[in-house]
Amino acid sequence: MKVNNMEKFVLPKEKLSEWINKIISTYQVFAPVKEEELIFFKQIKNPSEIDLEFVNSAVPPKVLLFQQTETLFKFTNGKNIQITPTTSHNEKTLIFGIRPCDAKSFSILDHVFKGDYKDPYYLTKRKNMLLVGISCNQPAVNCFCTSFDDSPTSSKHVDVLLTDIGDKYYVEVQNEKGKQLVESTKKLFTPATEKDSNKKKDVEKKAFDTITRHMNIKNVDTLVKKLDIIFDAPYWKNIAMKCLGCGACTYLCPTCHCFDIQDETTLTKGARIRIWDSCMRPEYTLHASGHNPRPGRMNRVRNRIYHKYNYYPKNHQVIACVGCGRCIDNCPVNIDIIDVITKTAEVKP
Amino acid sequence: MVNEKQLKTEAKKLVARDDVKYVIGYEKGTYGFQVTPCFAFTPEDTERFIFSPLCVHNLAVYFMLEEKPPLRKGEKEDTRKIGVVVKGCDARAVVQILQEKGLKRENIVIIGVPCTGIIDPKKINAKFPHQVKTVDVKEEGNNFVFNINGKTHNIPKEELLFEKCKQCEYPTPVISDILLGEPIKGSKKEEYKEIKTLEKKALQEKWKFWSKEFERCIRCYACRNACPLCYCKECIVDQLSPQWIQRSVNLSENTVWNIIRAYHLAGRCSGCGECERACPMNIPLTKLNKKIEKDIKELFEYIAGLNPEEKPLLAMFKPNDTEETIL
Amino acid sequence: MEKDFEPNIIGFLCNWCSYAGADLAGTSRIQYPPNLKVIRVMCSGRINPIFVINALQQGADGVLIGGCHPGDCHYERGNYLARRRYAILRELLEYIGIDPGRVRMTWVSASEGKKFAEVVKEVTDEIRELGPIQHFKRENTW
Amino acid sequence: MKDNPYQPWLATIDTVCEEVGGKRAIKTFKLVFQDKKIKDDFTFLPGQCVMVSLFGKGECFFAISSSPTQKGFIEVSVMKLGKVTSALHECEPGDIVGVRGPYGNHFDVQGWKGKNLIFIGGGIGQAPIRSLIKYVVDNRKNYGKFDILYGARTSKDICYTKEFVELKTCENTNTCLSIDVKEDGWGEFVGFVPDNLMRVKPSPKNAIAVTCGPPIMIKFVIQNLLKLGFTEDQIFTTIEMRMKCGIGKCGRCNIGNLYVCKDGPVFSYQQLKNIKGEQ
Repeated sequence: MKVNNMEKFVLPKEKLSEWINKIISTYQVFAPVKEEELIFFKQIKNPSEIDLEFVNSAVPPKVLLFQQTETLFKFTNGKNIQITPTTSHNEKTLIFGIRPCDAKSFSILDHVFKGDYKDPYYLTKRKNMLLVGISCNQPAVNCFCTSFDDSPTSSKHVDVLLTDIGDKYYVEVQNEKGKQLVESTKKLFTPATEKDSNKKKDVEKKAFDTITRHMNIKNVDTLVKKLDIIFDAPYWKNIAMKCLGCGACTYLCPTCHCFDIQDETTLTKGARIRIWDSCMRPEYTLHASGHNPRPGRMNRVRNRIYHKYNYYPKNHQVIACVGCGRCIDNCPVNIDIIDVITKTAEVKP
Repeated sequence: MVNEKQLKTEAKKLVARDDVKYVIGYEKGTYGFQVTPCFAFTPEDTERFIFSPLCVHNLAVYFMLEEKPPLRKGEKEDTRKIGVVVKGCDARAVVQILQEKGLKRENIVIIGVPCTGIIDPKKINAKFPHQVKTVDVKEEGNNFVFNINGKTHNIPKEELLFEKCKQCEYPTPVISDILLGEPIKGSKKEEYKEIKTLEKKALQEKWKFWSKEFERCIRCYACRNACPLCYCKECIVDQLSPQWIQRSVNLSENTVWNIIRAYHLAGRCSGCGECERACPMNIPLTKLNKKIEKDIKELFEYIAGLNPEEKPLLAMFKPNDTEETIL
Repeated sequence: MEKDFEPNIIGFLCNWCSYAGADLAGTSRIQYPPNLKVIRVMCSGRINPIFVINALQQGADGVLIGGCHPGDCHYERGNYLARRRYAILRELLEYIGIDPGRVRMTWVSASEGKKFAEVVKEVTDEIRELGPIQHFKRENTW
Repeated sequence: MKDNPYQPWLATIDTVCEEVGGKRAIKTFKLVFQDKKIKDDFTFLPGQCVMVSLFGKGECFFAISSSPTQKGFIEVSVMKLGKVTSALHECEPGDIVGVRGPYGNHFDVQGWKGKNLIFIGGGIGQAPIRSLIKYVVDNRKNYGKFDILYGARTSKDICYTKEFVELKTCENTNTCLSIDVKEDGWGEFVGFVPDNLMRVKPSPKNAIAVTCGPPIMIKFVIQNLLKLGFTEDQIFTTIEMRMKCGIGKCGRCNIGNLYVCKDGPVFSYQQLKNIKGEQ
């Protein structure tokens, strides 16, 4: 799928609405919309609804692929049970304005939902989804995507990336899917000049410099090994003392994928639904017998961090963190993952 | 504001005591205007203690989070006390827990801090959005003084204070073993202005307002966990049989969750506002809690969290309670 | 509003007074609207607010709580406690935007069959006027 | 494999056998798939598990307790504990449940050919071992000596009583039962399973030990096996966890980076010792 010669264009800012209007006619478009000072990815009908003055959306866009409540199938209740599968989502969708870090989270989640057993709900949506990203010109205080060799203006995980370079957008087409999208509205775009690409480089450099917080990861393997050694260190207990176990970090994490499955019924019908769950709750692992393999907050906090920085790299060779900073922003007691991981360097087993 | 030196000395003395397990206070956070809870197990740990108008957390919640793993053979229960630094509103939460017998008085030591108002993190972060280095704040008269990157900023208190602090009636802890500094007499009056405005709106307007708020709820239950008074062994949302509140996240279930959460705090909520601060979706939960607080004040002349000997509001009655709406 | 809307009302009636009152209304052949679906509870103090909210959520257009007159509670204080809870719940629901007429409470003793019928009629009429509940009804969209 | 791994096949409860009564009752359910093709094609190996769902109540992960050599049905043994299992205990023959699977890994019945096998079970933990025993007994000529140890709290708590009686007549097989507390009329060992193991003293030579039961029992059985000279890779156990998806996605059954539903439930002691994680 990769197009070797990545094509670059520019799109004048005043033509953005026109372009989006064209896209809306063929795709269900989800874009950042402001609501009560927070940004959400919502389906839009009109380009004027879009608000690009944001860093991170309140809820990560994973919600569009891995919905908070998903009906797995329906059944009739009672003696004669019949299962009706839910109709699959075949609508063509497009996320406009996704940040490079959130787009990366999709690539990370793919590992889980592909795997040995293919998850049809996630994968059909993923297959029919185009990602038009927007570079992060002004990363926020807790952004640290650069700690994972990534860039706030990276086009690696999107199909098309726009970068605001003043009066126009610098458009990078990442793959065949993106090429088709741009091709169909070619009139609006003009090929980028060298001046434009230099401007993009300036934007990238500026964005890099804005990111002042860094997680100290020299090498993924070293970190994995280090975490293996300090698994039993009292360090984790000290961190977890503060934790309220509220689960906001997991719900807002773009790579957290844990879920619960429940049956909901009325007298005659029912459905099996899948809802987000959080490993920060004691009920999450509680056995019916009363035994709990992760009984303390320490176990749960450690599991969350290890899942991202140890287990995930072991299984899929990638750290399950994109550096969006949502968990840091939203932790009510300032458990700061940058701090937690950076300090592990000094922890003794 | 409190003398930090005195706080450290008192905390140090406290931790050094044999019958005290640890003391919970505040320390500097990892960035910007963050302050974070600090657990002091040794006298040296108390060196990190601070107290500033940035200390938002209600530390009383940690009493209820104390984990008691099952005792091993021959092991004795650790009955040592836990010390905690509390502000006015936090102290009322402690009183309320004591009133409900969720805690034993002899198991806790309270360091009371007369509070002159706390800065709303949302407001200060909006003012200085890209502040990485931790910042010190001082209080001078009616201003907060920040020293940011060598520049001094004087900002009027009114601009930054939590709404709850502007109407705080109990700035001095109503309960404490050690009170730092001079008690402050509560001079403000809670007038429930916002609540009254909303009350006066038409039913449809109100529902429009709340349904928009509740629709956003992602049911992370951060509100529940941040609340020192939400300490049920099994929360109603976790209950499976009967499952009163379904797990689906939609307006119906979200509304019920929010109503029930607020209702479970009826006559108990001390108004510390931790639920609203923890909410990542900015749902104005204090508007719900304060409404109930106002009602019980009017209907039953009751204020939560003032007297540990009193009976909880909903566990007692007066023969002449209101009958206005009963058929 | 639909013209011939008939409301669904759930009645939580206490075993010792209101339920007996309803019984008396029946045996005395006093006519009252059939919209009330009765759930017998041992005491009005047993009624957890979630019962009321859940009833509204599952499609009831209104809820009627029946208890013994103050001072007559079989368990001495159950109805007093219920009275407090009800007062707060009613205020809270109104604050959320739900017409307080949908949740009512009444004292009916075992001998007040007539009063029971009157209350049911009054409540039914009022809720019929309000129309079907449109707030947080469980939709089960699946 | 189906397109949708979350959607179960329908199966009918054929028979219900009450193994143990009381508060924590155990019943064995024989399930027959409604779809003939699935009924014929469903294959698994001892140690594997299935997700059994009771529509409207939820799903539970159970080890299959029947043997792959028995065709046309599967059996699961269920202890009454939580919401789903309690509801399952109310079920009668003819009721419909959902089944999806088989999930997880299995005992290496191919690799163990020619070896002596020691089975150590306790309580409901016998379920996966029962599947294995049935399988190896049906392929008796491929394996060496069997030592079967099983313990329960009282004689009334013993599962599969009849089958143990039959096993006693099986050739080259040593079946030893035990109960925890002394009882009148009990002719066999009284004491905990690990103690019974030290009494029987099976030889580690060319042997594989399989154990399953309450965590505390497993812990001491493994200690005693090591004392008897078994090496870490000769000891196998199965692990249970709370599960929701069964296919390694929902995230709750991990021990370190391994998911019990997908990478387990059978682990060698050597593996378990080396994973960093909570069990």
